[in-house]
Amino acid sequence: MLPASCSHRLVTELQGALAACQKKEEALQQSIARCRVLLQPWEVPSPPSPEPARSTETKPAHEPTPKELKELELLNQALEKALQVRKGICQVQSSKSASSGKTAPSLVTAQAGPGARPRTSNPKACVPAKPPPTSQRDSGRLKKPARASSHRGKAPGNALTHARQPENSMPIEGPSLCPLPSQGQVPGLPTSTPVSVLREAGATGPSPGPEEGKIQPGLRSEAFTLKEKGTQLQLPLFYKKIASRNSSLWAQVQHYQSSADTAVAAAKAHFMERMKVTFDLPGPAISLAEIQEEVNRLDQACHLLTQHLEEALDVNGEAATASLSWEQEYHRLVTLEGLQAAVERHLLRLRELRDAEEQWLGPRPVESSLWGSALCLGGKGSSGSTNHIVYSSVEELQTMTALKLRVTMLKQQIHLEKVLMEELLPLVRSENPAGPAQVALYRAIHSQLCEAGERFSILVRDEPSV
Amino acid sequence: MAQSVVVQVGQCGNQIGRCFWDLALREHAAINKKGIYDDSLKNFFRNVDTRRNGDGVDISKGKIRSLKARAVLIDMEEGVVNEILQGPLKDIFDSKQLITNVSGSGNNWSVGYKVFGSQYRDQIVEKLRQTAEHCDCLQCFFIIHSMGGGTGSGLGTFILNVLEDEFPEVYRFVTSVFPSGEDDVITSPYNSVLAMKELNEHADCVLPIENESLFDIVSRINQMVTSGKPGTTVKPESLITLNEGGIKKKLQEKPFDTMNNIVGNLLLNLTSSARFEGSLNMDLNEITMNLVPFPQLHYLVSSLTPLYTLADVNVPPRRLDQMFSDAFSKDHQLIQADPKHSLYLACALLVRGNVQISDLRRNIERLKSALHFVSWNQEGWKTSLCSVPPVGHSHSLLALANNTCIKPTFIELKKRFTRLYKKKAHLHHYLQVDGMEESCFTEAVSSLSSLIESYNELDVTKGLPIHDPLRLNIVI
Amino acid sequence: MSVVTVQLGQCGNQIGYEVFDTICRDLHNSQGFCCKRENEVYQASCKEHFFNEERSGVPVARALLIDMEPKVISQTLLKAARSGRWKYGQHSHFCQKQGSGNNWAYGYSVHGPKHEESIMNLIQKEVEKYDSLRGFSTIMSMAGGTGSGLGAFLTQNLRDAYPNSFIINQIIWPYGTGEVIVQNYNSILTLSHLYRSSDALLVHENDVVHKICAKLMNIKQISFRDVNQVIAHQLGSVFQPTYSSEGSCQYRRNPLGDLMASLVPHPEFKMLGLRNIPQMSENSLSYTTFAWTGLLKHLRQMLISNAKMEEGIDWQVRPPLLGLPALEKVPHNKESHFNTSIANLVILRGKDVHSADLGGFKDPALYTSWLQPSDAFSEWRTHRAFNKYEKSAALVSNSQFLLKPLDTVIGKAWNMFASKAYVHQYTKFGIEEEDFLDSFTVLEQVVASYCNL
Amino acid sequence: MGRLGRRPREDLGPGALPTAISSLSRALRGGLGPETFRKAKFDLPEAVAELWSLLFSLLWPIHQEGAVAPRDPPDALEGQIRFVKWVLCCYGYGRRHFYQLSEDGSYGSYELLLAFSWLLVYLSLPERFLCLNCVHQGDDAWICLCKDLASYPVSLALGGKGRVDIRYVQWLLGKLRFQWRSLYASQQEQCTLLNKIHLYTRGCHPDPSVGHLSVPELELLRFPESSKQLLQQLESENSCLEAFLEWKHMELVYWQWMDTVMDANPIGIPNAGKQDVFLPEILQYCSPKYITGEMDRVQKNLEALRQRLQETVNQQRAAWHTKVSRCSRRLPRLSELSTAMMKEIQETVGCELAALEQGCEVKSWSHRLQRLVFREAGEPSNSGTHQMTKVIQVLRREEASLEKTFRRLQEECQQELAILARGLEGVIWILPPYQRW
Repeated sequence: MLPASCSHRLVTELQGALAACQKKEEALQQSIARCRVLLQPWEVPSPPSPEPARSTETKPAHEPTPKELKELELLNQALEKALQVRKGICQVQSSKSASSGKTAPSLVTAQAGPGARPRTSNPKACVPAKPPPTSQRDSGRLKKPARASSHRGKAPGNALTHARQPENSMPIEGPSLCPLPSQGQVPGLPTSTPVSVLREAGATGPSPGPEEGKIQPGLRSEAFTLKEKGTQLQLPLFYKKIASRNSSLWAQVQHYQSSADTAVAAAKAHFMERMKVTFDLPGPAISLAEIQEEVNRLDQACHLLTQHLEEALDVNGEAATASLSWEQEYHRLVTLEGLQAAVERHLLRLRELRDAEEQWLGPRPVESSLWGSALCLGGKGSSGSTNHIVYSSVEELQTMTALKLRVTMLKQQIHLEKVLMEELLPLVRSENPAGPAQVALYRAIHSQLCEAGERFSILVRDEPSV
Repeated sequence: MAQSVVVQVGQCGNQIGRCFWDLALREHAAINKKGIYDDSLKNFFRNVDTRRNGDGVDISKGKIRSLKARAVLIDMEEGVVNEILQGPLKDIFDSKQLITNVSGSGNNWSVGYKVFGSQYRDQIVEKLRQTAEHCDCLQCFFIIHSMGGGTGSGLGTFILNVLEDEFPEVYRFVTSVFPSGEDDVITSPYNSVLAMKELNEHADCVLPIENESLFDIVSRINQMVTSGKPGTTVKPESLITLNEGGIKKKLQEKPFDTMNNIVGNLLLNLTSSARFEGSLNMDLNEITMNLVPFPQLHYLVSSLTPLYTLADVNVPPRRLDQMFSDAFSKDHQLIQADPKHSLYLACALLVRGNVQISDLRRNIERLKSALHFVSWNQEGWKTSLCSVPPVGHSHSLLALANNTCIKPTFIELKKRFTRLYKKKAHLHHYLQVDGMEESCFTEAVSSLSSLIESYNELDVTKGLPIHDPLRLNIVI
Repeated sequence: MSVVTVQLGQCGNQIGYEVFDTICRDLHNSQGFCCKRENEVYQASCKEHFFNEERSGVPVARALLIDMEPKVISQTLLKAARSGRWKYGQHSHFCQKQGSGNNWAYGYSVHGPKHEESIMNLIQKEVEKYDSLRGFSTIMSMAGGTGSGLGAFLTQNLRDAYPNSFIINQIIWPYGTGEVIVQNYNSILTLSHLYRSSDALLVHENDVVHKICAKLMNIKQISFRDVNQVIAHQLGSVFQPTYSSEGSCQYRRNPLGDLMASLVPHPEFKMLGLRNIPQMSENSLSYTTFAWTGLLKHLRQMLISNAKMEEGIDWQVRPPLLGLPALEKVPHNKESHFNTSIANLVILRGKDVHSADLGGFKDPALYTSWLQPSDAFSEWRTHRAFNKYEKSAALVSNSQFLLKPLDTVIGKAWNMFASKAYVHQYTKFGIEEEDFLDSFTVLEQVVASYCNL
Repeated sequence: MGRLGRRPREDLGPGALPTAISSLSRALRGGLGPETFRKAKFDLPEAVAELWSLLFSLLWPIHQEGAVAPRDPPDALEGQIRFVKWVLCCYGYGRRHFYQLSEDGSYGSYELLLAFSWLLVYLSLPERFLCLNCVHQGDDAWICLCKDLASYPVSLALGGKGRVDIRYVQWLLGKLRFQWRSLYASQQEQCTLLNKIHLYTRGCHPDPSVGHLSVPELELLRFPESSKQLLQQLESENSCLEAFLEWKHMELVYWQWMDTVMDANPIGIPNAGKQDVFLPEILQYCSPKYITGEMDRVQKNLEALRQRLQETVNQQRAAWHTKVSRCSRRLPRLSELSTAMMKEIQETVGCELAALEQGCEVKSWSHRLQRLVFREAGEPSNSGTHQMTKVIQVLRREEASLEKTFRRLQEECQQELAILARGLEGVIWILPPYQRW
């Protein structure tokens, strides 16, 4: 049996780590489940409820501003570009669908727009996606689109489906640039069926089954997979609009962050200063959180410096030192001196941190570690800009995630190793290795500390067993 | 699937070989009804398209065209080989597989080994090579010879050496016919002892056979057949009774063929589990692995049951159990030995036919109390279940025993050798052959002695209380 | 999600076939005793675990067949294809012409390195077919040469190549006598090597299963097929889908990982035994009804008295009273009937499964002193009945179940080793006496550790 | 793109403060009006409860971000107050008076206003809040590692005396190892699936720099009904962002006002003398023991490094001097040439070292949310994107260095235990055979 305090600390640490993994795993499982659902055949879903989204009801309606229209135009340009890209990617597919589309209109369906109706489909199967006039209030925001959508049956013609330009010419007014299914509907109220969001919208087919959750057997054949038809999907306009607004807002937020307003900064500094002076904030200059973070940073730095030192010394190998040019010699010297200076700086900083820490705590030792890990929130001023990270193959993505996990694991492992060392080594040091309990402890500790708990050593008596 | 090559040397070897090939063909004919060249056939036979030039091209799949035995026939006289070539088996051999001479070895081991050995070495290697090249995975050489004569004994063991040099990876199983007490060849003790040394050193596994035992078995079969108990008749189709012209009345007339058939059957059953499917396969390499605990102790006493099938099949389970009991009786061993009352080092049961693991286990449980096993191998059983029964039987059993009961044979051999050697009788016939020295004799006999000594050492442990050696002592 | 089954050697291939066949028959079994919808989800989950869907509609087993001689593999492939229900992948087998001859060393040191690349490529190709790889389940006997030697070699390679995968080895423990003479050598070499590279060894004892065939299944002439079918049934009862958690109707996504996390985290305790209840011939099945209370009472007694089957349970065995001072070291040869567990997993399938009370398995007295039942006991359930049993329970146990057989095998091998018998067969292929000694020490330690629970 | 709210500052009229406060409040999704702030300025108790719960609602999610097993937020005000105090304490907010506020929330609105404003600066509260509540439209990739497996202590009910056997520790560690593996497999699976989705929807995204759809976007299409939520969230985020921009625009007013607030100082007392009223109690949650240990370790390492550098620098200096004197004898004009060269070298080294100091360069952007974008090799990619290869490089380096650290620790233990092992008499110690895994 381990001593109580040791037991408590070790078990707490390990249980904590386990719970963290568990949580992460659950999150992953959820996200996997989501992906899997998407990769399964898309069956024709229920028609949308005629009720508009509540949230949008509360939004004040307003006319589209000229700026909005301009944004849309920009958006459309972007779409055009996207199309160019796509052209390259799925030439085969689009040409295939273009040729087959006419003869065998299969996948495409009812237009979800008000009263939109597939022109050649079986009327029984055709279910109007949404009663046209429901949402006067909601459509406020997009009045024009609403109007535009009254071009019945026009929707399938998509400005961007180059392969199948519809016979209808596009209305000139704004949003009709993207005559998507849900024109005339409020943002936040997607009513299009997956089938109808397929790009190849010119042809017709049976529309969604009438009841939620029930998929008519006859319509089963409509199921398609992303693999087959994924490239023909198209995001609804209202979404695109909101999203583009969102990204432009974020860009502005970014901008604010990068360009510091000096006046505000000064005012803030002034405030902090006054807090400190007037209100005599006696707390230490550095918070515990910061100390922890700084210590970690110093640890990291020490590591890097060591590495750099080794690289510097190892450039040509020790043996080749004699043959170094004077430039190389000098380079090395300057490097070493630089490193030296850096180390001094770090040591100084560490001293400061120690002082700060003492201020904080006094001599009182406290148990349990909350701060072991919770510290990313200390990283101030992070921003939510939607940067992109580009990968070019699934292997690359997998390697990255695997490495990431590995690094995290190693950190956790190192942390645990340190804790185990702190707690366990004193136990074997202190007592005489006599009793079997002690030997068992010794063996277990060896396995834990030297073999990462994966393997175990064996102790055999010098004489055979009787 | 792996292949085997039969090397039959000398008169005896070729006679047995002839029976073996005949039986092998019949067995496959009975099982392979479609005439397709399959993996099991491939084991002993090549399928050759003879319409092509000369040697023909091997066909690996499809219809059987023309089967060629994977065999090399060697004799320093022509008689038997010529007989074979003129007999019904002539199609499966061709001249490229033969090495013959007309002079014979004069019952002299050293003539076979030293004279013909060096004279024919290249030719032998060449023939073996050719045969081996037709195999995509050569696993085993079966050498069939006798110990008492000159060619089989001398050249046979010489070939054993050659095989070890040239094909170190390929197993060497030797079927050796040991001379009986009243052998008509006077020098047979010399030949046998000299050959024994070679077997000791170069064989992976030796299946000793004694003509006397075979003869006794044949006599019993005869008795059985002629006794004509009401309702009991030997089925004419059974393998033992079957040979080229095989019908039962010939039993008395041609005992040798029947005897050789038994040996042929031994080889067939030995390889059956490797050739045919079953729920517990046994490859040839498993035989040595399981039955040879120490390199030199590789002499396996074999028994074959049932030897004949009776027409009335009334009590199958009892007959099944009888088959197992018989396999351990003295009367069914192919060499004069009594395994039941000696010490077993290991034992293998190769079962064919509709026998299941539970039958096997029941019989092992039943029999094992009556048997003595060496202390460190109390459960020294190796088993196999081949689902294809031999022709004419519903099931069969080949028992292979590594048992100290072989020791008397060796002692007897040594005794007869010593009797001759003390008088230096006939020694000069040997010593005049190039490369033969007296030391050859002394070394051979001491090799035999040490073999006997090994068996002695094991024998003394028989019946002693078993003490388990001390185990490792783990601290915690 | 996906686990690759690797069937090794004659035994592994024969059992592997039965496992897939059993699973497939269970899939198509109309007597699921649950509603249609539930059955569909179960089937989907099962298919996802064990099969790749092929265009032809015939599911393809996620399995690789490996043997060093061709007979068994060609038979197995043929049998599966003939069943019409399922088949093996077209290129998912590897065989050679010549077996390992019951020689562990030959499988491990000759066949292993020689075919390493081909086999690992084959595995790689199979793995690439899946969206994710959870682990490997190898089926192998430890008596022979290919299953045991090549199996040990391959397991090590799998561990190196897929360090993040779970590896479970289904070990077929040979009959105490009568299969292979060198089986004890092969066994200790196999076990000790697997102890280094595998995560769990799920042991199936031939002797035990044979008895089940005789006593419970009422089979007169027991064939290997009968034995294998029982093993397959047991395996199916563990690895067929179960709900991921109490009250959930989602099926478990990572049964192998979950099983390991609940049973074998400690590196010295990796031996798992398997018991199931009820087990009977199909004829008697239709005349019998079961109650969960009865089944679980029996199963629990089977656990604590180390009974191999429902018949002949020793009801006298009781768990020790808690609170008694832990004995310093109970020698295993001492008559101590009570079987101490490290951890147990009970899997319940069938009707009214949620009413089944597993309280009896949560008694701290059942477990080693250093684990609480909350850590040591897990349960999996599903409404869907398995293999025509209206109700059935399986128990996977990391306990002293295997202590005795293991000790016996070590003892016999040690006896043989003391006389150096057969050792030359191994040194011929590079397995030296030290290797034997290493294996002995590892396993003696395992025995000691299991004794000292 | 047009920029909202970039109006000249003169707009800020007398009504500016309430507008500023209300936009701040909207940006923080809090329902607080300017009135509350005004009350707080005068330390009126009516504002207390509102402010506590505002602080709580802001700090709780930040705190939960790195936490395991989301704990239920305390319902009672008292619990919330304790929590807020604790968090502030950890951030180093040092005003004693704040901690002395009673936990029934009956007074202290002025204190709370100060604390709130302090957090605004210290934590960049609005920005952080926006990031935290960021709506995910893309398949997000965090390269940031800090939150990945951050563990929080789990409250334990250890049975009996609370002592455990070392084998239980081994058991738990083994379990953790298995969990890591499960995580690995799940991650790999997720990557495969994501990639499939990206591959199958190439060309569908309106933004050409993205190209393909993400999971949330696809869900929007697949489940129009349930995906309304996403749109609502986006809309609400948009209004938050708008409010934030508005706030940013008028922030100055707020700080100017705060100046007056501080002038007012209705409480009067600076800090009461009693230092330890609250702190120790709060600090139970922190682990200075761990930090101290860490500091010791880092110090040890740094000092060792300094020692080593000292020696090598001396050597190097000597070596260089000899070389220079030798060279200058042969090439008298060297010194002129070399001054320029030396300068160049100094600069290069300076850059190198600077780069080193920033070592975790990736980290600066790694904490941010990144949209995962698939682009086959060879396809052009926009600027402003980060390449996975670069991330992989950095991670590899980190992995290697961590592995080294880990091995070093293990060796340390090995040595110590080996010494102890010599004390075991009559026992042969057999180490596990070497294996790669």
